[in-house]
Amino acid sequence: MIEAVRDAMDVMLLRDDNVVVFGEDVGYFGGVFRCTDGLQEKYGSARVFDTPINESGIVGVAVGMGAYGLRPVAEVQFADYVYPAYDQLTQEAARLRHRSNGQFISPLTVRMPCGGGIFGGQTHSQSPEALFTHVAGLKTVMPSNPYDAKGLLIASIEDDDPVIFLEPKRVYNGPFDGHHDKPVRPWSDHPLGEVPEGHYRVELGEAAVRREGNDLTIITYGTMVFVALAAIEEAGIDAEVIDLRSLLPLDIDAIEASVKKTGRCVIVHEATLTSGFGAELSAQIQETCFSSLEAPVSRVTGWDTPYPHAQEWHYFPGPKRVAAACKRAMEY
Amino acid sequence: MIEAVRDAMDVMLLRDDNVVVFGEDVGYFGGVFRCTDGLQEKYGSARVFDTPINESGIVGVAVGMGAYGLRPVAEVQFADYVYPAYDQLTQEAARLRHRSNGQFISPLTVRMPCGGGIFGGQTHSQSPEALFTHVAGLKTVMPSNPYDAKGLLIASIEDDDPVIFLEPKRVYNGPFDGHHDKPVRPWSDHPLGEVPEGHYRVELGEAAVRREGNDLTIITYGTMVFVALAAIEEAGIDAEVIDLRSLLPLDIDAIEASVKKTGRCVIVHEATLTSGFGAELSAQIQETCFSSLEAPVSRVTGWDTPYPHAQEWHYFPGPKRVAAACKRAMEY
Amino acid sequence: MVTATQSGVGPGDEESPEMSPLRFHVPVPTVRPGDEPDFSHVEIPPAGTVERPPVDVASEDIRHLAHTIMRILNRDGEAVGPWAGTLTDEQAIEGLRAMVRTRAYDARMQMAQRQGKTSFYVQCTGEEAIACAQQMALSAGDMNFPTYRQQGLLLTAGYSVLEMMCQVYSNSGDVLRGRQLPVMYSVRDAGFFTISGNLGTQYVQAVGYAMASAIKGDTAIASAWIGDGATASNDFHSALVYASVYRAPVVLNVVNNQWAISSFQGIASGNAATFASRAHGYGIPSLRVDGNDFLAVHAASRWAIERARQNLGPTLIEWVTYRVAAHSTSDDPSKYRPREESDAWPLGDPVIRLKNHLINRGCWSEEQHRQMEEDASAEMLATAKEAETYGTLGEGPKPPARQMFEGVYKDMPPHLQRQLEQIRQGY
Amino acid sequence: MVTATQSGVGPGDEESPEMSPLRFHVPVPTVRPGDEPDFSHVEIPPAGTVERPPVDVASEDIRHLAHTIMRILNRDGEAVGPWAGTLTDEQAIEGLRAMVRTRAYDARMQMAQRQGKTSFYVQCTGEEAIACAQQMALSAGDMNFPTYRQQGLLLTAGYSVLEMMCQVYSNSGDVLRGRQLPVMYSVRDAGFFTISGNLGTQYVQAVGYAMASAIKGDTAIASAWIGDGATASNDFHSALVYASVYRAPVVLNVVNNQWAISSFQGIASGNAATFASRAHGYGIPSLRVDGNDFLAVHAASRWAIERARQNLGPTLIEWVTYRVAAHSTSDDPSKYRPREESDAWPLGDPVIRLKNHLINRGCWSEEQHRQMEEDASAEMLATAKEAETYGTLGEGPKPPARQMFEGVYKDMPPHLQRQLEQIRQGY
Ligand SMILES: Cc1ncc(C[n+]2csc(CCOP(=O)(O)OP(=O)(O)O)c2C)c(N)n1
Ligand SMILES: Cc1ncc(C[n+]2csc(CCOP(=O)(O)OP(=O)(O)O)c2C)c(N)n1
Ligand SMILES: [Mg+2]
Ligand SMILES: [Mg+2]
Repeated sequence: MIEAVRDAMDVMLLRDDNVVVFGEDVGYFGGVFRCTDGLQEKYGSARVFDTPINESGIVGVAVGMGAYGLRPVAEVQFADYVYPAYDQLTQEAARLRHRSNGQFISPLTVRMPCGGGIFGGQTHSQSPEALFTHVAGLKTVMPSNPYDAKGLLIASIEDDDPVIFLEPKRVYNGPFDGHHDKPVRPWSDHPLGEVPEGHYRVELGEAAVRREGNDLTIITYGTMVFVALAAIEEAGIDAEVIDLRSLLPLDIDAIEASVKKTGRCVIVHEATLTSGFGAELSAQIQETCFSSLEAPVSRVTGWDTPYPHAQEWHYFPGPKRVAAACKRAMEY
Repeated sequence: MIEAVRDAMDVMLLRDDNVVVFGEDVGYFGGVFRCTDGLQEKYGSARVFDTPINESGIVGVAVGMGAYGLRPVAEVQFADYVYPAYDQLTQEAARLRHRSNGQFISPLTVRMPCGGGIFGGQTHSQSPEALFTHVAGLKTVMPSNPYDAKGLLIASIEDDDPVIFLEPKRVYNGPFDGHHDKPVRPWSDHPLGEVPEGHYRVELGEAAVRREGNDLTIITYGTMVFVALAAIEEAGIDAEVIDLRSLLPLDIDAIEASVKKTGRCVIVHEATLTSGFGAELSAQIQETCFSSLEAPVSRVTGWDTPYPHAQEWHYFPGPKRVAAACKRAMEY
Repeated sequence: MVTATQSGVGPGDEESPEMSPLRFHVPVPTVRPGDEPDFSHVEIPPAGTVERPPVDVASEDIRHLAHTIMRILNRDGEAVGPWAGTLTDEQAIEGLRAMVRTRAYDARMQMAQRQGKTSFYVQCTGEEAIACAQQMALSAGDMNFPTYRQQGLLLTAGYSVLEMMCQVYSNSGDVLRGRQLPVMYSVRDAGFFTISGNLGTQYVQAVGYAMASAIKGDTAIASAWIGDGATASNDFHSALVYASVYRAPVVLNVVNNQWAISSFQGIASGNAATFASRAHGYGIPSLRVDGNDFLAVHAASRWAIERARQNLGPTLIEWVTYRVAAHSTSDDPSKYRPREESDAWPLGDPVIRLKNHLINRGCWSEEQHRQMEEDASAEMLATAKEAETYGTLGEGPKPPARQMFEGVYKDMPPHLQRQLEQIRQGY
Repeated sequence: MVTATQSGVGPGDEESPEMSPLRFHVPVPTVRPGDEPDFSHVEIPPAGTVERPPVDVASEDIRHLAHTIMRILNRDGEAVGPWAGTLTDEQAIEGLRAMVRTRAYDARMQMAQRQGKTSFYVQCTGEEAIACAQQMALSAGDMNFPTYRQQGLLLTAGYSVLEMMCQVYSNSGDVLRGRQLPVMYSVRDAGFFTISGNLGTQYVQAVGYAMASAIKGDTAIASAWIGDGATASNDFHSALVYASVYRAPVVLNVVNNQWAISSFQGIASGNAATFASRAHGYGIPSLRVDGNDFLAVHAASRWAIERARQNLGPTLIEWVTYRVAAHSTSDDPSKYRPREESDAWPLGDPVIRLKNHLINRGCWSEEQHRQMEEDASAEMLATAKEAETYGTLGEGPKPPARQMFEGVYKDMPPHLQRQLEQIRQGY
């Protein structure tokens, strides 16, 4: 997925002179996850460059650049470090178009690796998506695989509004299914690891059905897509698995269609439970599918605690927990 | 309610030498809403003082003070300006106890006026509660009236964990019911405006039933409590109105009891809809009361837009909108 | 549990002889309501005494300029010293007009707020020279990132007063569609960035804008604005870091008007150093300038702008001035400072000082000045009347509710379309 | 819509003759992998040449000290100049031991990480003098707010190596119950604040801690730690603002080890000024000191600590040093800097320099030194073995899952009790 992300930036840097890429260690070194490796060499340091360790400043200058007419693609080294930039993102980038009545816009893409599963402890593991979906003016995207990552990132860079682009780092190298004790399967083994050359878009706001099924709908995104798929396969449940891909705009139609079909729904995400994005999904599902629901919409998520280090796999909502929730929903 | 808030700080400054009060314009001037008026004169400038305009620093030094053993009560001038402090609140104050295994704690209270209805535009009107309820380690409180404001603020200051204390500024001067064109009713006219002298607590995590009823449950907090009461009175609906008072910890038992009784539920808050705290409430209610629900849990909230200036009363979820939602729930 | 072993040196080795109790220090202004105004702590060098370095001077060679005040207009209204001479008399008269119109605009809008025609207003009384003179030194295409107290930029740039007033009234003619608080103008074509209510945030955005211009190899520069109080904000630092690292073509203005609502400037500066000197730690050259001296503002602005255009990077300028009016219409300054303080302000009034200079030059008269003031008042009165035909916040036509859903995104996403539909249906 | 009227001066009046295209500037280090190491840009004055001002000196009178490097140990291992003499030979030997133990600890834990016994480790090779010497100058009750590269503080303070290792192993003996990333120690009793993974955040917390001590009229001071890269963070500024305004009794350490992961210090400083000089704009006195000179670190720390204790407020010290090892076990520095760069670092190795000094003093020998190193290695090996009996991240007993729910709040709220119950039931 790292190559796919890099490829998307490469394509856009080549196509559009106004695209610039920057962040901490992003320039000469190519990023601590190597997502920008080689781009500075190819496009020069006026297009791809290192920044000071100040995420607020990274987004602040990106807002100014976007207003000027550039299309900044900024990296925050870990999603856990986006909070200093929270003011610039939510009060500035998100508001610019509205408050200037379109005189100024913020066509930024802010990329950041998110999620746990790499023993990163509380400051290298967080999934802050719900803190962005509450903010009018932002779009929030999280791919689960290389194909989507490239297509969504291109669409995000081309989008004239600010996009929070969350990259679940646990699937950077392969479709992690939650079985942390098993060897990692590489993307080259997986159809979604096949990434077309050149320019293509995966549109924001369109979910993907990863598996059709009849008994139950699992709504998820990011790393949890593969965890969910593993869970139902192991438990032998005929679930429909929806990979949201973009959380805002949300493909509520796809969700509604599936839940109305199955009558049961389990939401899975890695972020903490309370006020997580699963809450919004649950609320909307029971608003739109009330009379079709045969069981309560349930949520399998990270616990309401900081992301622990030693207890990582107790925290992580693995296949067992997902399967158990599915069974509870089925047996309701 | 301003006097009640001030009174709580006064009581605590007197009782506990470790209580300190600070913020922008809080010292000599007594706060732009006058909530700290007279306190510096009474307790001296080592206990009550002005700070530079840097909310991140206000919370940052409060974290250090709390670790030392003080009990800081910090004011953020408007909730709209809390975002620069978001990192210090969510990654530092909220985590200190957990990551040090109790060696260091953050007994801070961070007060801030929130909500609209005063033509404050997008930067003097926001209700950011859901951005705090998603964060493990924080408590989030919002009183709707002077009695609770004083009791909850005392309980918050005495709490050994960090508390986000949101003061709905539209009810500072009276129980505003959403009829902005009518004259303001002062708190002196209202039983909840009667504030006992001295020390008393309203415990965090205990909701109050503001009105008992049978047809429907309205769950709300802050300014919207009075809007909801006005709405059902005008529409002649026999609703139970629950004032949450504290959002986290949440009094899910009170909610569950009421919704199981009425079978219908409308959630009302002023914050924007998507990923607002109403989402979490809706999710929990359908998780706990699924089989009792006779209609979908619905939400009446601010729209998913920045808080506008001229269109303030179109944005504000007034009594008409609340009544309409109640009727829809009743007729479902 | 594991128990501690002791094999280090340990703290406590240092038995400092000085272990007396610490004291907490909070800066206080020299005077408070009831006291005699006192500005004896503001050291004011005579006009014309500060050197004018070449624009390519190294930051370290002009550190002392951050600790003085550059002034051109002396007590007799003469323009003196090496910085003088950047404006012709005609230009100075135009500058005077810009200030006089700004003051008249403020007076009219302040009144309108008092009459209930809008919710909020902010005057810039006493600080007019700063925005007006700097705007004259900027070129088309440059972009200001102003605070709420730089209306002088727009009035000088020749932007429509009618449109400004419609914004203040949040009426049907408001180009910002009623979405923004009064005075939060946005005028791209006049080089005026959309104002945010959040202090400081735009300082670093200005740096980004300037970086973008440099990345593109264009010629536009940016001008960033911040108040003394807001220099404490984090964005001030990030702006200086990024401006310094990328040598961004930006002018970093600090308007030190002595007050931040009720807090005197010592609550931001610690009274320990000048705001101008903040720049030194970033290797950014800085000036400290008499902000009530129109000619000095123009000359210093031009110097900084020239540096930016010549790829010499950012310049920080502290404008020493005084906030004569209340912070805003929500504020009563007599609660925290002596009423007469503004009369005692030693740098005088920028309008009177420039007027006296022009009279001294023989190209202006009291009579002409009175006429200019009357014209400005008349213009503002007439324009306000016209603006009111589009409605006010209190009465008349308003921007429709739909406008709050427009422009949240470029294309309205489905959830906002649903909400717009709901509001239409009276949900 | 309203149309614009034109009655201002307008921008564009200034037809600057200099409208050539702007250029974007990005700082680059002098060398990259493959190049010859080159530190000719680091100006190093001879030892003993920088004056020692009285502790109550005014910030503005010692600005030049931010632009030099204070050093005590000369090339011959002699302690020279006015700063020398703060440590007895016995104390210096203890300091040497602290550094040697720190290096041995690092070697052992680095190895443990390579062996899969933990997930992550950070060495402080080459920077040992800074933490070890400053800890010796602090007193019991003082509080450090360290980064991940200040393990020397704990080793010097005599904290249990066993407990440190159990933390690194996240095992059943970990006092932090496996919750935190390795090296994120927290030891209140040793004056060591709980480390955050978020850079910069704790710099301002240290200021708050110091303010609290002053508010209470106590005697404890705080010592804040930050790296060159993290000075760019916003919290650096807020720390300096608050420290300056309230004259907090705090030592503000900036460890300039030339690198921030792959970014050379110019990406933080713009190569335009020293980190020490950042303090001047806040009126905070600052020093720039040879961080590889144990005696200089001790002397400068003592000076700053004395200032804090005497109510003279904060001091900022830039420690000039070099990060010899990789950033962390996740990093490969040969990708961004010449492999041999650390050998070329002109300030040498702090252990060797102090050793040579002591030998020169006649109170130490190569033989004794070898013995000290062997003892330290043996201690670390034995302690690591003992720690492993409590488990490692890879194997053996671990902190229970329950521990992640404990301590989120003082009392576990109902929703966490429910979740704890769920995890017990295998939800
Ligand atoms: C982030 C933030 N914090 C607080 C405020 C509230 N506030 C508005 S203006 C002001 C004072 C600003 O003072 P200064 O920067 O000196 O500018 P001046 O008003 O003097 O022009 C404050 C505290 C705000 N708008 N934004
Ligand atoms: C807010 C934040 N942003 C980014 C990071 C990722 N990060 C960890 S260490 C580091 C470099 C720090 O460099 P410096 O401050 O010089 O300290 P050093 O590692 O050299 O001791 C970075 C960018 C972080 N931990 N926190
Ligand atoms: Mg001011
Ligand atoms: Mg470093």
